[in-house]
Amino acid sequence: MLTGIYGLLSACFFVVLDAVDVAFTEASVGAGISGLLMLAAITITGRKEAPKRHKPFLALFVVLVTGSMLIYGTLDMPYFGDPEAPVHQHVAPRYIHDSMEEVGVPNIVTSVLGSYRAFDTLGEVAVIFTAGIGVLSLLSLPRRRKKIKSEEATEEQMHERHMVVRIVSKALIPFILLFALYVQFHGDFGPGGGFQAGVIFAAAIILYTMLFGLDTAKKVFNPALIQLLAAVGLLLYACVGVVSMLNGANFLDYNVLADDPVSGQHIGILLIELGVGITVASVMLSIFFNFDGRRQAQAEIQAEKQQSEQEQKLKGEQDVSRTL
Amino acid sequence: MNLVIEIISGLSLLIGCFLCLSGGVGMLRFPDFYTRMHAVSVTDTLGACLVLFGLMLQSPNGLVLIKLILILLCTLFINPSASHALAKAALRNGLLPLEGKPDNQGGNKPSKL
Amino acid sequence: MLAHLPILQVVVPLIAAPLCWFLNRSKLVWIFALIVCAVTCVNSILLLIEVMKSGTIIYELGGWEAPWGIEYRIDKLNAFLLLIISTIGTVVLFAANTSIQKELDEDRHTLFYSLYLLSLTGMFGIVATGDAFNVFVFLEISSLSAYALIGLGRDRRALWAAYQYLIMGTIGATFILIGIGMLYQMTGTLNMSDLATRLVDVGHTRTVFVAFAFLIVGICLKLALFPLHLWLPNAYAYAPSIVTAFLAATATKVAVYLLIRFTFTVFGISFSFTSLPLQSILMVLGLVGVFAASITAIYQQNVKHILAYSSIAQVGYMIIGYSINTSTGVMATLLHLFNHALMKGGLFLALGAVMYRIGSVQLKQFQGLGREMPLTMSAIVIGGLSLIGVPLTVGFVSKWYLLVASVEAGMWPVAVLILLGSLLAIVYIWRIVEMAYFKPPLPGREAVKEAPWTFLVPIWILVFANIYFGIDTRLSVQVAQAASQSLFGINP
Amino acid sequence: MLAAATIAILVVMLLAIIRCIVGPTLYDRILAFNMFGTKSILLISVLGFLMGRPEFLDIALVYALINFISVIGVLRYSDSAEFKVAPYKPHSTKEGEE
Amino acid sequence: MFLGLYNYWIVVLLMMIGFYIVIAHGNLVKKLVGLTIFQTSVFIFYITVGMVERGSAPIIAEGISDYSNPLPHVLILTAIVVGIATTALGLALVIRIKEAYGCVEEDEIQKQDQLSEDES
Repeated sequence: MLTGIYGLLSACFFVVLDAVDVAFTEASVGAGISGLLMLAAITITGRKEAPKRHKPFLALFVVLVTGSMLIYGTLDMPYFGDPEAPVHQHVAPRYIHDSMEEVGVPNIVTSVLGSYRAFDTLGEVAVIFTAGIGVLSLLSLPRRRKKIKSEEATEEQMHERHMVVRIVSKALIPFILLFALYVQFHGDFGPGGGFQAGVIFAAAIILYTMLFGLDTAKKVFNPALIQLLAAVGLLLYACVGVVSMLNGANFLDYNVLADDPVSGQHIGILLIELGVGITVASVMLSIFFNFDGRRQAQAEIQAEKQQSEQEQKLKGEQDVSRTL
Repeated sequence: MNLVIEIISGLSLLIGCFLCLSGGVGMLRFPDFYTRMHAVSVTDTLGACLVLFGLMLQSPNGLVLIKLILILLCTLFINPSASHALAKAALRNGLLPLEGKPDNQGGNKPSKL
Repeated sequence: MLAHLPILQVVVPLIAAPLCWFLNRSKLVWIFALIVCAVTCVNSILLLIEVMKSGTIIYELGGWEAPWGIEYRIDKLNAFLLLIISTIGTVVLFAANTSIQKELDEDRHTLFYSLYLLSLTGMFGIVATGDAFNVFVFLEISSLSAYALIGLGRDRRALWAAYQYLIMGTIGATFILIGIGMLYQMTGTLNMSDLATRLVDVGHTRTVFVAFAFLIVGICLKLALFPLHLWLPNAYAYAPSIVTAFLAATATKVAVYLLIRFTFTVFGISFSFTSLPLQSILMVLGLVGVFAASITAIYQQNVKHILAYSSIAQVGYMIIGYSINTSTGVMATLLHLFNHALMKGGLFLALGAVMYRIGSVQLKQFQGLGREMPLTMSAIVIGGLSLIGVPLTVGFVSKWYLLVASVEAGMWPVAVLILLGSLLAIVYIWRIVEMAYFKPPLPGREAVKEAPWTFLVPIWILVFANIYFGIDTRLSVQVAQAASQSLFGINP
Repeated sequence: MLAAATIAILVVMLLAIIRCIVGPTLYDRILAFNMFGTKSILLISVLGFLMGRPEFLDIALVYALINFISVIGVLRYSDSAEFKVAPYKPHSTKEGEE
Repeated sequence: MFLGLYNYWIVVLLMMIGFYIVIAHGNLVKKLVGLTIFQTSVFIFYITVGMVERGSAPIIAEGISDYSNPLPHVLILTAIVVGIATTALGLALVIRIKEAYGCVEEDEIQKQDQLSEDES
């Protein structure tokens, strides 16, 4: 079951060969966040799956039809890596040749993402925000009562068990956060940008959560504040657009943000990347918190159930269990 | 001087790769989890260090060098502690080492390979 | 500010969605969201006027010209759609506060409004944009929020329905993504009008053909066209009533719009209808959909299910009109878009009112409601009549044009089948009416009061619109005609 | 030299994947996964040099961190009850009989 | 002639594996895993399209004139985000389903639904 998740890893690999920025994202998302989320979900839902499945023929048929359609479609495609393909002739050359003068950012991906197609990115932030709200609306728990003592004890135990890891991570976490900031602000020049930085940031805090327990983490990073930050990030992005609109240009036209178009573009891209980073980090965190919160709540219920069951069992079957 | 650096870098890459390979083979061939772990974690760390060291010698500028050093540090930190945590978790959850004579192996079927 | 109308349409609800966080009181958020919706509604009216007056509006986002940046291209078709969506969004939202008091937990209210606004944003974005990839992004906004909204339903089956919708919807979206990718690969551009001009050269290639097929299948998944409709009934039945009313009235319409946009504007009529036997396939599917869904609807016990299946049938009608492939046919489709939004919005809202009072929409529970909730029930009756296509209601207008179009195109059998399909609608509507008016109240149930005014007002707005546009057809017909003619390149 | 290194690393990665799929216990899989991660870091760095664009190193760094986090994640969740069910015990049964 | 297309075929293969998992598997989590694979393979397809022979990563540097096409990268960045958002939401739904139905198998859920339908 778990191997399914690791399949993502190999998928990353194809990407690495082509595109730096995408590889970056895929590395942090595919291998990191989505794997963690799946793990958290699997712990709740259980690892077992039904052994058999009765009628895969229809599915197989659909898949075969779709697949052969696709193969059929590939026959007329331009060859892999062909520089004469229409893709490289029509729109892209302008990005490659002129973006340096027009936007002034060496990383072309960033300049396309942040300026030429900034509205797509706004949509992307909105998608993430939607997912955050959606998860929240599905999973958020009402304020919980104080935790049971025994649960806390096991958490405590957990720390003791992971002594080495904990110390290492303690040293690593600030470094990861710092690295996230580097990715955030270095996105103009190298691979990176708001999204990747946000994910890395969130990953660092998730690491913290995993080692020190959800409640400790919630004390440090207040969930309400995180949710607010998600909104702030999206607003920041949209407001950059509105400001440029108020300055008399079109929505998300950064040229008017400063006296000189290129520095205006710089300011604009910086701000929106910041917005992206904030939203992504906080949404990822709040999703993870909610997943983990559910898990904990379930674990508590189960623990209570088990306790009562065990008490009953213990009376009768003590010696039997020992021989086992 | 340049030649010396080239040779050293090539050598360390070579040794590193050899170590990695042996680790990989070990992971595949060793009978149970703990021996596999031993094979992997020991060779992995050293192999990675050597490869990175070899790359460092070839690095064109300072920033690349620094990044390589950072990666090296990361591996040095992370690999052993991850292995440690893994071994501990395995032990705690009732995975016992394979003990005793090799001829015991057949009956247990620890792995297909 | 007038020049910024196209973008304001999308950005206003987008900005408002996170702002909902900051107002933490349910009622306050409701008022805020209502104001926002009203603003978008006014905005869309202005846009429509502007478009009718001066033709297509082009808005370049970020100041980058078209194939490099993203542009918004508002022509008559989009403006019409924007108007439908924003109006329905506003009217339905009016009843939201009352409805979700009963159907949602207190702490979910803010989230609900946020999601609602985001969903609205997504639909506006899909409709307004002139960029193929942008369509995908906004499609995902609207569908993600729709999944979450459906998942909010109290019934546990809502979760399962939402999950099914999520899987189907994502497969659909991914298919669309594949299609867009192939188009991009063959032309090197993502802008719709640019695609249209550049596709002429590569139209014969197999890749474009496959891309077209994938786009159509993906859109049809979203559209809930007959064999791909399985996600729809449960999703509509178990979602909170407001969500059902909103989605039923808008979501499939947006998909129909996409279908029209891609086939007519991007691929061009000649390609779309010659490379594939699209016309006959869609025609058959539409007809089968009408009959299968109507017959299934007759056997349902849950009124929401009945109406959901009827929605699938109505989608069938729209597809029939579309696949006739004449200006009149497409006009009938557009009219039906508008009319169906009015009918289904009103009907599902009325069901929401019933849900509010009784807490269930099982057909059995409707017994004797005609006397207890006269206003709500008469609204259901009028809506139902409109669904059947009785003269003096909007349903008649669109069915009429549909018939005219099929007769014009010489498809007599189709016309007959459409009439037969309408007869089936009579049966399932009659079941509701019979229960409500000709059966005594269910024994053991407490007396039910009429729905609160927050429900009645929007319901009756929609019902009056149903009648008004059934009698005075000038406005809707004029706009639909202009839009469809511009698609066919006829200058009026 | 670099190309040879790349090939060697790819081979090791293949071995790791085999172990990942075969590996009888969860821990074997995690181990293989961890190793896979380390190797991919190396591969990315070497590839960066091979292609003359050492910008790739950032990704390697991310990978190193993410790899660690996911291993810890798996371990953390493996402590939960679900994963404790029927642990693979190579010897316990036999010795118990003896 | 087919050598130039092998990449696409691998992508198609991956796509179909993912697609098959989505429609044929009964386990809800697995369906989501399949969905992720499906989407990822589409991403790979886009990136493949943007690849230029002898091209380099699209970060402007001195001495390099051939860059691979940045536009697909941008699109895919966006699409990845969309993908993770979908996955997260799907997982949240699965968790709720598990709590409500006590299982995550398609057949089982449908059986339970049928039962409750019959009761009402």
